[in-house]
Amino acid sequence: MTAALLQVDKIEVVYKRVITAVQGVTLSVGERQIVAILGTNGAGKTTTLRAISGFLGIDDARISEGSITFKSTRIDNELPHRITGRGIVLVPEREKVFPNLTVAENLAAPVPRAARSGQGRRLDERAYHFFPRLAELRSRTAGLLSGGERQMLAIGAALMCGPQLLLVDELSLGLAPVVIQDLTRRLRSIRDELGIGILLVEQSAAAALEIADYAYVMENGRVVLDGDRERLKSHQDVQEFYLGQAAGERRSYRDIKQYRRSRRWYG
Amino acid sequence: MSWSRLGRLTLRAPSTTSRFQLARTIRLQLAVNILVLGSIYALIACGYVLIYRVSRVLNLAHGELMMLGAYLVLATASLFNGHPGIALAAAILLSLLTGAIVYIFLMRKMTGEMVLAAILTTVALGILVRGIVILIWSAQQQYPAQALDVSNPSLVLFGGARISMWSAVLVATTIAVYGALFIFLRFGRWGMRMRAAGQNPLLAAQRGINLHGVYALAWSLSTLTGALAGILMALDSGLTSSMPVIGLKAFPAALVGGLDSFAGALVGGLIVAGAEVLLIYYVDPLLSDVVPFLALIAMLIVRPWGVFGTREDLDRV
Amino acid sequence: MFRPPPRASGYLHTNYGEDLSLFRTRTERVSLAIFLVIVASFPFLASPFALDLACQVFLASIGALSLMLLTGYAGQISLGHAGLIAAGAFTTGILAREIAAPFWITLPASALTGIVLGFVFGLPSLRLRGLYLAVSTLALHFVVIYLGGEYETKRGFSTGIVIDPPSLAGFKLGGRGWYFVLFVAAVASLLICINLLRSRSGRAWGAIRVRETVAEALGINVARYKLLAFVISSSMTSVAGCLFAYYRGFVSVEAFDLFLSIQYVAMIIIGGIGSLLGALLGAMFVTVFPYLIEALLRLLPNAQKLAGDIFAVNYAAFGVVMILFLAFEPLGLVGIWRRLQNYFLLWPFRYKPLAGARK
Amino acid sequence: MLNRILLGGLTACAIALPAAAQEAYLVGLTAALTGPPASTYAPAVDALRIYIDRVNAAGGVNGKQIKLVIEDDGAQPSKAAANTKKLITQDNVVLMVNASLSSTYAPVIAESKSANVPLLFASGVCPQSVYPPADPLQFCTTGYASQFDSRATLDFVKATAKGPIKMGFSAMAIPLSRGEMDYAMELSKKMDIEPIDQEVIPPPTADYTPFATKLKDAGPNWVYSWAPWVTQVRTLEALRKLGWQDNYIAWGHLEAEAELARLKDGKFYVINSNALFQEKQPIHKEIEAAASKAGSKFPAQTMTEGWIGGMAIEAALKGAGWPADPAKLRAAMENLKIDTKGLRGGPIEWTKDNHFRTRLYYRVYKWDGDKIALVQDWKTYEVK
Repeated sequence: MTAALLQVDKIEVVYKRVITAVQGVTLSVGERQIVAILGTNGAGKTTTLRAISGFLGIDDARISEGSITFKSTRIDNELPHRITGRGIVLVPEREKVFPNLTVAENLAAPVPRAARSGQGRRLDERAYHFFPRLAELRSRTAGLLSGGERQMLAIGAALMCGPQLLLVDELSLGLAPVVIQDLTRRLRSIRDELGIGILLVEQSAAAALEIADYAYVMENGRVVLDGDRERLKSHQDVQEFYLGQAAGERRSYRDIKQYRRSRRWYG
Repeated sequence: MSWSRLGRLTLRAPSTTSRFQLARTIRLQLAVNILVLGSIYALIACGYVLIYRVSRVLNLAHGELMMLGAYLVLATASLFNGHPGIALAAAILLSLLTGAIVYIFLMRKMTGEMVLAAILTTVALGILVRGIVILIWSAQQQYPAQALDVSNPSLVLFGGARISMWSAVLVATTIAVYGALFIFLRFGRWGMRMRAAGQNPLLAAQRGINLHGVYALAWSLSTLTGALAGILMALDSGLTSSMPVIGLKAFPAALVGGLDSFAGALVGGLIVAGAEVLLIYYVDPLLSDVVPFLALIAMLIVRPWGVFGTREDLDRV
Repeated sequence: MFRPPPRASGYLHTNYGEDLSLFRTRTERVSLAIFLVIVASFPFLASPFALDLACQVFLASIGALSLMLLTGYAGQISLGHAGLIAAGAFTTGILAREIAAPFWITLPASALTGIVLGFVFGLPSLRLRGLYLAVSTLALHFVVIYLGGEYETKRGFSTGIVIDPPSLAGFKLGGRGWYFVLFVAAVASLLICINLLRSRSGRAWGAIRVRETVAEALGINVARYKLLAFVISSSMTSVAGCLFAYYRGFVSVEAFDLFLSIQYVAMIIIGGIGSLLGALLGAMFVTVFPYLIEALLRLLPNAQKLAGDIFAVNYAAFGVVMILFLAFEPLGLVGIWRRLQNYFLLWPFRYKPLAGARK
Repeated sequence: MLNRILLGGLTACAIALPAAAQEAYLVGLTAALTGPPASTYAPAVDALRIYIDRVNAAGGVNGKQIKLVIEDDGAQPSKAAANTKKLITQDNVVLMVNASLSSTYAPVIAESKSANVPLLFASGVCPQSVYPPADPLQFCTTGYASQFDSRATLDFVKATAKGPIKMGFSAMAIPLSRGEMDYAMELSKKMDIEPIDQEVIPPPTADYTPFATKLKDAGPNWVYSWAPWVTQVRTLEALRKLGWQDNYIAWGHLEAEAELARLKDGKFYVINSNALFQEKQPIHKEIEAAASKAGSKFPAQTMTEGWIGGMAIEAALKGAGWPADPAKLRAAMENLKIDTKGLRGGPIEWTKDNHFRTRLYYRVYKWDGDKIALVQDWKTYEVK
């Protein structure tokens, strides 16, 4: 295991002091490592990501137990803009760009961590380097961009903050498969060139497992399975429930209705 | 109606100036009046827009903060009595500080609250500021121009129209303020961050923008522009403790233009001022009190989000 | 919604009559009896000034209840309350002066004006919400005041219209008479509000306040209920205006300035948004507070010499108190009162009830 | 200045003064100490208070102290009514004094009439009901009176102006000022002065130039304004800024003396019923000394109205003897002669049915070179 960049152990998130959304989640992201969190809707993926990036306060939620340490400093329940200052940057699921600002302004707005060390100028080139398409759209207002371009701009703007750990929420939401392929490839090249850790939250396991070194599967707020890419790919349940390859030949609807395979996670 | 009035005037005009020339002077003078009143309303309105645009809070204490800026000139004038320049700069700096203090100690607590509570807090702040001003400077008519011993000569513009020096300075200041704001918001980094925070506070925080910093900046800029308006009006025509009501009259100008756009505030100011000046001249002076609000009602029915305001704001409010 | 006061468990009802009654438990009936005794004996014990203050509190509570109905329950922010009171007062003044109408004509007439103005004030609410609606009611307030001022100058009442107190078969209303008339009026408007909130329109308003789009989806005719809220609240307010005109004996445009609207909004906020008890507590607090501050400051030894300043301090103190309530006690006086009740209700058990449950 | 900041910090003062002597004349005063019109009423109340303190220091009236109970009504009629009811019923004052906006007159009159306590108007404009045939309970010492002032002003203009007079009028949009300007326009027609334009200016105006433009374009060679001081002086300044250099005449409120010195405008006439302080009469020095001793934050020049009010109260209480009840006080006030010691053109005399004064005295001042010059000495008008 490379030195843990981010270590989350047994955190529990409670909404409005009553509803427990996530319980006992433990995960870690190493330097230059891409980690994926897989899970269906409501599995607690986004809550975990919000817990890490500090954006729980807005909907009256709190980390009630456990701790999150980033490079050996505890950051749970800390102010969001201060967490970003440390180098953890979130690419949110929806509303990921400032619609009325142009692409150039979207890239100029973030507060780069590096700005404190004065290499603001170089960051601009970085975004355009990874996403040349953005350079052409420089003066267009972000609201008019296509889905893929918005995602690129969102990741570019996140890079502007000079992150050490990039949290990407639902990269593939509403995008065509070919666009997802292209984005995941760029993510890997970002990781290789900049040497930053990436925590990817995904519903389409296929895209995630393409580039993830390590992955966790979450259901109902708990981590039910984790392992490196090969282990998950070969795991029968992951294949059936997440990758959609049905075991053996096609079966008629009636058979499936009677007998529903129970998941043997804890094997 | 207006023709007969114009006709009656020209008949009695002194014979030396031709009829055509006098009518031109009147029209020029009306234009100058509209320009001066328009820039007063626009300068005040941009204070409302600055705060509303970023933090969706309508600052009903803007009139009182404007007045506080003018009274601060009295205080600084006695401190630096000799050089008015430093006294004015000190007063402007103080009001900048007041804006930040007001946000940090009062409005920051109210960010999560509902719209009505936030508006009422600003109203309570207005009452508090008015009480303190009357307490320290009494409700007497004061003259900052006399305190700074600067004169206010009347300048003759081309075509015989006249404008007082401080009104001219006020028009110039308004243009300068709007220019500076345009550049700051368009190109300045912090300006972009203010626009970003205004559109989507959550995403702005995720991009590392310290929202409290942006809101404090918006409040201090707003009290700065408010103080400028207050000081220049006080230098032009004296200062009483009933100046906040003028702040309230400038509010329709901000709303007619659209509460979250500066171009709107500028245009709104000119529209309301134009309507007021022309109505005073051609119809009935008494209407000038109600005109801003009639324009407001008309605009609210036709285009509630104002001339330049963004529509989606309406639903989110 | 209209929450009945908290009470211990174990009170079961067998028929609808019992279920609908307002005072079900014995303790509530006893406390009501005690309250009525106090109210009935107050005018005979209190000094005339306290009597006048009590009448002002009753007048203010009618206005506060109607504003609570509109803003607290139906969620329509209105800054034009003073305009509505002015409308009621001017209708009474004009009718009493022009055609010397007795009170049983002016009262329904001002209610009618309230209904018409409520409709006009309510129309913008169909298109606008929140802040923009508040501004449209503010604009209408200025228009009503402008019309009142015009009437006053055109008819030459430069120092206000003087009207003599209402008389029914020769019996003139004296100091104590007013106390009971206004008390009955306040109780009547309280009952109207309670029953409205327990009815279908009350529930519809609650839905509109929380989320209009969902209310629409549930089949509530949002436009109708919004206008209904405006109309009922405005007619109650202008009746309060009519009583105000009779009680004061005169009507002048300076009495209904913007500060009066702000005072009414302060009443429902300080009292506690969303509860009728809040409106009553708020009305009492905001009416008595200036005199309280004056009495307090008069204790300062050299009060007389600083006479001119005390009143500026009074003005500033009102601002400070409003800020304190808004910032530190968003639930207002009712929040404090509910906490007190909970404390005594659960007295032996130290444990605080689940915070989420009692919002 | 420090004293104000001290109070602003709301620190409690150290020792409590001994309570006033039990036996004292109780006089109630409701005044507009806050709110927009405070600048014209607060100095008068301060003067009244200083005068009464001075009388008390010198042994009071008939050996008894005068206790002045001041209530602020912020020019709000409803607050004025509540104050009056409190003063009459709780403090059971023998004399009510009103120093507030004319809009508070109706409720104060109603309350004091129901308790039939005499009511003195000390710095607000005198209501119609004090002119003959006067209301038995109402008295007035204020310098200015509607209709009489316009007659005196137009007489003066007629006397001094050479050639035809085209007169503009400027009023504030409050019923009182507009009513007076309408009366003045009617009166000027009878005196073959041509009234050409009347500007009615709403109080909260950001810029007076639009009104002044309209007034200037009407081409008057005289402008007469009878309104609160802020409207009068702002209209003049706006007219001067527009290059109109003709004569402007306005009523001399208590701010007049300081403003004449500030404006230094050769054609700005001020008609007044109070003598200005620059004449240095003995009474003026007396007022200045008292004001500085009391540490009042208002200049002594603004204290004439309040001082005359104090004189009237002292004279009335002296006439009523001890113990004084409202009825005895009213009887004493009905044929009272108050010597104004030079503050006014002559004494204020009240008779059974004239509670205003039998004779009115008007003076006109103007800035001349380096000092305020007296243009027309006391001119008397009978009040019928």
